Amino acid sequence: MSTLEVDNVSLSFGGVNALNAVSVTVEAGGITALIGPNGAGKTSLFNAVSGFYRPQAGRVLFEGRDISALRCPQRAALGIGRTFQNIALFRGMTVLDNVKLGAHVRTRTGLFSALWYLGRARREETQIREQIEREVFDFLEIDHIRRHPVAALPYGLQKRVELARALAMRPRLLLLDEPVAGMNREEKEDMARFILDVKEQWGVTILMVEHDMGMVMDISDQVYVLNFGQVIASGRPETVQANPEVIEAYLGTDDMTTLRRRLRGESEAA
Amino acid sequence: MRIGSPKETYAADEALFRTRTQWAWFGVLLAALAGFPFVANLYWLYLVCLVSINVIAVTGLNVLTGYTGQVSLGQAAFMGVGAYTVAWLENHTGSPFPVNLLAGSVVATGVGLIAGLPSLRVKGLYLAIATIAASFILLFIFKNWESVTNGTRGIGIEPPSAFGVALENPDTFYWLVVPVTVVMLLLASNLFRTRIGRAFIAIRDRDISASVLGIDLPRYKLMSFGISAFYAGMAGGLYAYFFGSINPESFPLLMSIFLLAAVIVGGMGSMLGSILGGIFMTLVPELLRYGIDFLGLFMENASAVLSPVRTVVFGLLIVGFLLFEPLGLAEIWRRIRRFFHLWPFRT
Amino acid sequence: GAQDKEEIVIGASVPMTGPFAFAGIQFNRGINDYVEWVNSQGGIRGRQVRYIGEDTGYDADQSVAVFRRITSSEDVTFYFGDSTAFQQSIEPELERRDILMTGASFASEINNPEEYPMQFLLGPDYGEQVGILLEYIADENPGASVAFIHSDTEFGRDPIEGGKKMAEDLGLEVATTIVTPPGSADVSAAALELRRARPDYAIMHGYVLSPIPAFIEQARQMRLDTRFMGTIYTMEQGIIDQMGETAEGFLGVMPYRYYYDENADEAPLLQTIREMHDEYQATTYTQGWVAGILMQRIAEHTLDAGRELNGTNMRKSIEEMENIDTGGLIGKKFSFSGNSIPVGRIYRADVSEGRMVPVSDWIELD
Amino acid sequence: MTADRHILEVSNIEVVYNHTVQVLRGLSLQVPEGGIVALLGSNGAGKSTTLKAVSNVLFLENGDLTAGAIRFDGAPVAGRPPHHLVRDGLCHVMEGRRVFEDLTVEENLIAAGYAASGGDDGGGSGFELVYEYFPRLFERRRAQAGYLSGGEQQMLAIGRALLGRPRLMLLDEPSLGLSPVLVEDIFTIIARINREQGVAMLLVEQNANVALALASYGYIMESGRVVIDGTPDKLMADDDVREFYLGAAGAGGARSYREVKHYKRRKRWLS
Amino acid sequence: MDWLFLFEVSLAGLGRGGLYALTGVAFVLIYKATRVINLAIGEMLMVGAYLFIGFGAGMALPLWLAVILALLGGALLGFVLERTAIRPLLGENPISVFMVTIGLSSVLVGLVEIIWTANPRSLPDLLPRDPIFIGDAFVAPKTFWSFVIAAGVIAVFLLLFRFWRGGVALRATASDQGAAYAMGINVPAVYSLAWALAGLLAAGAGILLGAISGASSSMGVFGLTVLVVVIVGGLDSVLGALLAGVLIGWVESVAGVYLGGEYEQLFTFSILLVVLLVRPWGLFGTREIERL
Ligand SMILES: Nc1ncnc2c1ncn2[C@@H]1O[C@H](COP(=O)(O)OP(=O)(O)OP(=O)(O)O)[C@@H](O)[C@H]1O
Ligand SMILES: Nc1ncnc2c1ncn2[C@@H]1O[C@H](COP(=O)(O)OP(=O)(O)OP(=O)(O)O)[C@@H](O)[C@H]1O
Ligand SMILES: [Mg+2]
Ligand SMILES: [Mg+2]
Repeated sequence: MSTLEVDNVSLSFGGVNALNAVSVTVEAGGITALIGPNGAGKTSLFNAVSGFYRPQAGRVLFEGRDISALRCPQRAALGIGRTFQNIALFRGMTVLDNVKLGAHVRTRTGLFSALWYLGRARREETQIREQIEREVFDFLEIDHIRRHPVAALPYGLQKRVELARALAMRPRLLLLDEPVAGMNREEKEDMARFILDVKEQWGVTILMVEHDMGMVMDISDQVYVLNFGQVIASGRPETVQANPEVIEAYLGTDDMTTLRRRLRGESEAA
Repeated sequence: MRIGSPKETYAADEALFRTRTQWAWFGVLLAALAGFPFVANLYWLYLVCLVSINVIAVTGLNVLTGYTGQVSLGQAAFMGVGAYTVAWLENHTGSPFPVNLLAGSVVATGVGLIAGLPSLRVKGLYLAIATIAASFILLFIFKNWESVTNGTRGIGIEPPSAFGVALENPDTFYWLVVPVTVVMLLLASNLFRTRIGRAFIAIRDRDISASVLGIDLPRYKLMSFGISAFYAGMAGGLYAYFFGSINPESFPLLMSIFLLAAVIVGGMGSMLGSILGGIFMTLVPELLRYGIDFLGLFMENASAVLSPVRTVVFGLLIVGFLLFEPLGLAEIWRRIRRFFHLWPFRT
Repeated sequence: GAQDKEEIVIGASVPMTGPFAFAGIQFNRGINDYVEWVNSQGGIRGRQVRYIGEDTGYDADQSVAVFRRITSSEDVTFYFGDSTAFQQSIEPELERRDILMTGASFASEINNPEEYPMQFLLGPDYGEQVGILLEYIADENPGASVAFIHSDTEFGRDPIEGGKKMAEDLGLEVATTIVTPPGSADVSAAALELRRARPDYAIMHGYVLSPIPAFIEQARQMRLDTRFMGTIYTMEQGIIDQMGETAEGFLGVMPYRYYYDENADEAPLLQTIREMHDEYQATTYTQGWVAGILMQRIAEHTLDAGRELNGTNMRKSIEEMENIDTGGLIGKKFSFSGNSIPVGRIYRADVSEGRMVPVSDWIELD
Repeated sequence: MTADRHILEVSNIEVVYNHTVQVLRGLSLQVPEGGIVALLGSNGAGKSTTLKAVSNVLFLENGDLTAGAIRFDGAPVAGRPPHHLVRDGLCHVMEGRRVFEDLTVEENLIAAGYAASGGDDGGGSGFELVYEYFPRLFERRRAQAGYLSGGEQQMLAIGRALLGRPRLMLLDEPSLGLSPVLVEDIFTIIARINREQGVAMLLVEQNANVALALASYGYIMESGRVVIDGTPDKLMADDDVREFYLGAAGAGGARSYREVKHYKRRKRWLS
Repeated sequence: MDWLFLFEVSLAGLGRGGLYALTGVAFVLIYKATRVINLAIGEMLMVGAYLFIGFGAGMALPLWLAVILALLGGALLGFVLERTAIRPLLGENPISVFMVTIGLSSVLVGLVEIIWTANPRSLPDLLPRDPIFIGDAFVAPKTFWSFVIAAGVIAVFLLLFRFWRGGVALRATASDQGAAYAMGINVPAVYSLAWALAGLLAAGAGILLGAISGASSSMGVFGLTVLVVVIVGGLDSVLGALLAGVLIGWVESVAGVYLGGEYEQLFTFSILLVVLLVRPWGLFGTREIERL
């Protein structure tokens, strides 16, 4: 069964049609990549899935259930976790608290218990702390920075903390918005490894927006291409990569030699 | 975080006081608070009581403004709600004071929840002004709902009594207000060890992403307003008992500004900040008075001539502290501690 | 004996900053000068007087703080309070400490010996002030119409209900009641309302200066011949200095003699004041003196009766005393009625002379 | 490109944030007149800090230049307020695009033109050039910049800088978050600007392949200092650069992201 | 219904609104350029009134000269406040800056009490006093003239922001200071200019307000209603300040006359709540951009 089904979703802002009858199916247990030119509507689609945007038309189904009417927190509670294109960590908190925040949807402590820090509050807090330490910090290798304020961390680590926070939700579907943007090759490789591990060890379904084609080709099982709010191609990475429309709208030459020549100004015409 | 104090368990690492030293300091503080009435005169006890009441109100406001990021200028009016409730109960039902105080806080909470509704739509300064609106409406009610509030004339309240002792002077009232304050502070500190407190901070830092991560914004924003108003109600109830009479002008907008100033000067999003801010804003005017007394030794009629100077200095102190450390007294305190911690090594 | 040497301490919460500072500073000076004078006269029955006044910024919390501070380090006999709110809330404390208080407030609420046994007022309460004005009106122009203009504060609202009732009893017509919010910037709209009502008299209460000039000026421009009247704190000489022409004919009630009173020979203390200062002194300054001299009279009566000097005994004195003489500062000898001194006189602003001139005799309400 | 004149000379600078965190530790580099120099380095190495030091905006983030000297066009930048530097031809396209979100695209350009001309309203003429380089901006000129897509914002940021008629442009990660085709476009335009206007560029970029293709010289920095520098050819031949920046496995082509998971490397940047 | 009376009351309301609008524009100017919520605006206004008293009555200068000097004094005050207290906080938490302006207001009140004492004062007569009639309707002359002046000044500012490119630079600075610096905008100059202009406007409003209702050290509370005005109009909109100022002035007057003065503020704040619920960013304010 597919984990996520976006069914004919349309979304517009004033005059801008960010999404135009988009349908995307994300198969359980795989990595689906969503690519497309800037402004094609990828982030908007994520927002429509996580409930931040309300599409004007269409449905969103999660594990077979229509969640179109649910609000963001309810969708999160169902197990839709995500990271953000522009890092959205809580800058006033430490790494640990940021990650604990991810576990919010899994806990139930009420106000009264929290004020006295007795009963459920104490139990749950200790429990999620242990889980986070064991499952998330060790895994993502960020245990040494748990007490750092996130604002002071280098960009790459911040991205990793974001991933950690999403994992602390124990999501069933993970939406990753440009997880390796702004990283150098080495860091990208680390991130790729984490993503693959998350998929395999945690059995999480992943939908990912990414502009690094090398990474998309290497790790995704399925690719959707958006352009001007419409799906223009989908399928196995290799098929999509060969699609002329995709090359035209998105990929470009993707050939270092040609590019190099162009940059050096030897072939103006291109 | 202290260097070189390995934790045994994660539970221990989650504790409110993580090290033995911290526990020791807490003990010393409690002992000092318990011993204070035996050494201080009524004036100082009076000030401590006043500081305590303010600290409760400031703590509540800090939960809302400092931790949840919802700027409110309605705290004094919520105090008024608590105070009027206590006064009414005291004069009409004669119920015992703990019941009245709780009832006052609960009623204030209810009003706070309603006043918090605009926060679901508006943010930042817009919200602050909306809370001013709420506070004006409350003041209007205090002034004009004669049958309950006795209008502008105000109401008198008999002092509470416990175990047959009337808590009418600061030396006795101290034993009511200080423990209540300590408990209220502990409760608030606890809150920020749990998911609810984290949700508040997340809302402050970036509410929309918090929402996507599963935090129900309306629920937590209102909860924060409610808690803050609860604290205000408690402070207001104690205020009513402490001063023995209230009228609509006891809770002016200026007082809300004063409380907000205490939060900011103390340090937003810091319990220590609430305490330091409450102390600072309450005591500085008093200390300035001493300063003028002192100058009075050298100049005739100092108090008349220098009183406006006091206003200037008070303003300058707020400006100066914030220029020097925009994060407030709590941050200055942290810096001092860090300095002694690392001393004599310079980083 | 030893008792003779004991000082008498007067404490005071005075608003030397904030919206009421214009008066507070003068109270403070007045009491100070009074104390200097009384000590130079040998004190009260041989006991020296000491005065400690501190600024409150006209904030009731601060007033209480000052009260606590002064009373915790000094053995205070008298206290001077700065506002109704403070004077109300401190009453139980006064009873506990047996301190007698007077102050800046003329609230009707406090004019109630049952509820406020430890306080007395330095003149007629606001209701009585309005009463004096209404009596004057009824006398001068029976059946005239009156408008009440007051600020929406505790201070402003105080005498209005009672005033309306009294006006009816006196056969006066209440033309309208206009409320202005505190600190209101522009009262043009309210002035239009006044024009619509066209009253013969308008009693303005709860203001210091603004918005009185604006009302009068616009009434002139609208060709109304309403006569404007004020109560104690608006009757300061400043109203002539600040308003100029516009002040002409402004009427109001004042329980004390002005600095330039014509009959100073009837008022030895006024002469003392004039000797101390050769420039004009505000009525709020005189009020400070009145506070001092009344405390003195009460203390003397109490000591003369052989009682200890405490609040309870002084309360008794207040009830017993008759023909109290304030050295002429209040123009008439009187006894307390309840907690207040129901004596006042109507003055009119005379701009050409630059001063307030009396238009009535000293009126005592009964 | 071996121009003997350097438009930018950075020598041995050290930068400290908040009086406590030292970020640059004696960094030196030069940009020749009209040349393109790439500055590479891992996250947190201090690349952006270097650019901020050059354009004198460190103070905004409580940073201080504690040692070393920076000379732009022969004269030290120390003590020159940023707007003077801009008028003298130094433009900084900051990390994260930093468009004026509340303003429309055109207003962004107006503001930039106004600023660059020092307030005497020279703008207008420069707009055509910007719109010529970035036709997409012309289409969206009435849109609020805050709602532009990432790529459009990046174009706007570069376009804004162009209005200053710069002689040296500091570009901080211009390709961040751009689609492959746009990366090519942007870099092609950067190359064009460089060629047609003779603007020198100091380019901070994570996409090492493209950066080295464009640049005539490259610096690689780690924790606040330069570790290797040289011509692109020299750098691309370096094993570490190939391993950590180009993702090349051994001598052959690019390594697959799938393979890396099987071997865990030493994390140099975690202590 | 007495239509003439309503008309007169409405005119009075507009007059009052003019002053709200003028002070509101001063506030908006600062916000537009620096994103500072200046709670000391009421006290800056007060200082303007007192400076005028100082020059006009104290030093007995000709009134036109006193006005000019008071305006310049207001500008200088704005300039100095920005330099000493606001600029060092650039980039800090806006709430801290907001608090600093509250501290400043306390300083200004104290200074005024030290220099001019706490006695309420009237201002030297500045505005014409001949009654004005519009048709049959009476308008208080001071109110009328102050409205005319306020409207004129605001019109100038509206035009300025419409046609002057520097206005865009001002908004750019507010939007992202760091980027503005890097763009070559002289940020400190923009800040100084905005505060000095605002100081000047506030001083002007203070002189007008003082002419109508006298000066006292507590006249700064006027700033509170102005706050409501700018929120209703939108914090960064000059036009919004104008319309909201007039609207609030009108509502206050009508409510005050027909229901009683105690209802004035109740109505203002109720309008405020309604506007905030319908348009959380005010009638003409810019909506904050929120994206994920
Ligand atoms: N809240 C909004 N209001 C108005 N327009 C919006 C809003 N959010 C997105 N848009 C517009 O919708 C379009 C799609 O934006 P979106 O952020 O989804 O693009 P994207 O595919 O994620 O691009 P990128 O790769 O640059 O991140 C853009 O043209 C953008 O300007
Ligand atoms: N304002 C600041 N205060 C304190 N530390 C800072 C500040 N800005 C940057 N740093 C620290 O300085 C170091 C270098 O930052 P810088 O932004 O220059 O790195 P960078 O090389 O540009 O990295 P990236 O690839 O993430 O952009 C980082 O460790 C960062 O945490
Ligand atoms: Mg996107
Ligand atoms: Mg960087």
